[in-house]
Amino acid sequence: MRLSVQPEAFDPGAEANCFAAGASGAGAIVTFTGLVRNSAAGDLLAMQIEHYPGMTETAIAAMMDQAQARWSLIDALVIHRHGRLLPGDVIMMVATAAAHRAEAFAAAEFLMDYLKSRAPFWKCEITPAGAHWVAAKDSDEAALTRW
Amino acid sequence: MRLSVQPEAFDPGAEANCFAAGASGAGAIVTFTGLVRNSAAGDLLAMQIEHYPGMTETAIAAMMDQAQARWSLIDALVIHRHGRLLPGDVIMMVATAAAHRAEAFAAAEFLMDYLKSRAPFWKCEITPAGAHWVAAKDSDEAALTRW
Amino acid sequence: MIDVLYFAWLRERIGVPREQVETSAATVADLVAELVAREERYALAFADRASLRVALDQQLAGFDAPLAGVREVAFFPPMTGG
Amino acid sequence: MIDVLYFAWLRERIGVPREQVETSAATVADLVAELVAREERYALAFADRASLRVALDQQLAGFDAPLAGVREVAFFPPMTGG
Repeated sequence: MRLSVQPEAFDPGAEANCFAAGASGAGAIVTFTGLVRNSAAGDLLAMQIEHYPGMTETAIAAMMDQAQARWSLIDALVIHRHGRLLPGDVIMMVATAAAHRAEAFAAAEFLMDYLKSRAPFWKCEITPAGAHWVAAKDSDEAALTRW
Repeated sequence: MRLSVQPEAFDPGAEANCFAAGASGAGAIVTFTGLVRNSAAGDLLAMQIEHYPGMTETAIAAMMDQAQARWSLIDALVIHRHGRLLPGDVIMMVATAAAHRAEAFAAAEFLMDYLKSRAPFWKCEITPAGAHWVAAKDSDEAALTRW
Repeated sequence: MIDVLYFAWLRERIGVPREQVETSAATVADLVAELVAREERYALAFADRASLRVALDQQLAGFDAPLAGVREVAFFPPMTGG
Repeated sequence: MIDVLYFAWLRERIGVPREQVETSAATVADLVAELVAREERYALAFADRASLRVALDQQLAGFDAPLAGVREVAFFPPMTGG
């Protein structure tokens, strides 16, 4: 399992291929890539992502351990950026490898739901009108109840 | 939307990056990659994949149209190989792009469930003991009932 | 005349991937009955109909589907893609 | 002495990302009450406690959690990662 919380951009396709090459015995690999969407008005200048160094890594590692045990994952990967990102930039990715598709999908969705609401990241959208902290969605909190 | 049924190997990471680059406005991209698993005994020499040219493309295109409409997908991609594959080879991939993660995940799982049981492909495992057609699993047929 | 296609182990049991069949069968089931009556290899191949699927002009159909206007019938085991 | 950290809009309202606080508060809620009593900016920042989360030594906790042995308390709005 690999976890990286980093300001640097990364190549999700190359990471996915590297992950797959190491996941010996896997029949199913699922990846999720999150991208910076523009605002409805199309005027997003940047997205600033703040995090809590130390706790971020601890919290994500715990989620990954839980996912691996619950779905017998062969491997899992989480990469999450922080700092200043532009519209269209890759924010983060998750990859899961399992023998069969149901486990790989479930683990990837579990990791995403937990990353959304339990990993200490905060997004701030910067537009010509100013900076605006993204509010957590009730639907994201609700998504956790299914696990 | 792009669909390819082909004997040639392909690079899933490069395909995923290319897909993401074209999915303007997407906030979430999910990929699934299916790989040839070895047999339990570890003696798989090859997997031969037969398909029904013409129907394969029609059936998958119909699934993709349905997924796009149901989950407001920004884009979808299906690549599926046929012919002779080796253990560890990539069999196929699905990618979905949507504004939010729930739609991208649901559409990718829907496409996988339908590809498994409704696209005319048949897998034959070749071991030193001979060739053996892979039997369809009841659980794959059952998976369709959730959609 | 109708094109009849076979895939996977059905193709192996019947021994050809496709053939043209002269038939006036009204339904898929009638066509199967004609084939089964023709030769042992068809009888063996179609012995367990529950384990077979059929497509008419490349669309999945049932064994009770009518053949009127159909140019291509395909028989095969349950699919195992993905 | 305890390290107190603030993130996102809470950090902006309080004006510092972290500070050391001399306290003998028994629980998180007691610590918040002390801070709120100290200065207006804390009162404003902690006005709606339902919209805040707390971590003790980098583990999520409740406002009723005891502070005994804790070295680092962090306050922040609901997380928006992924």
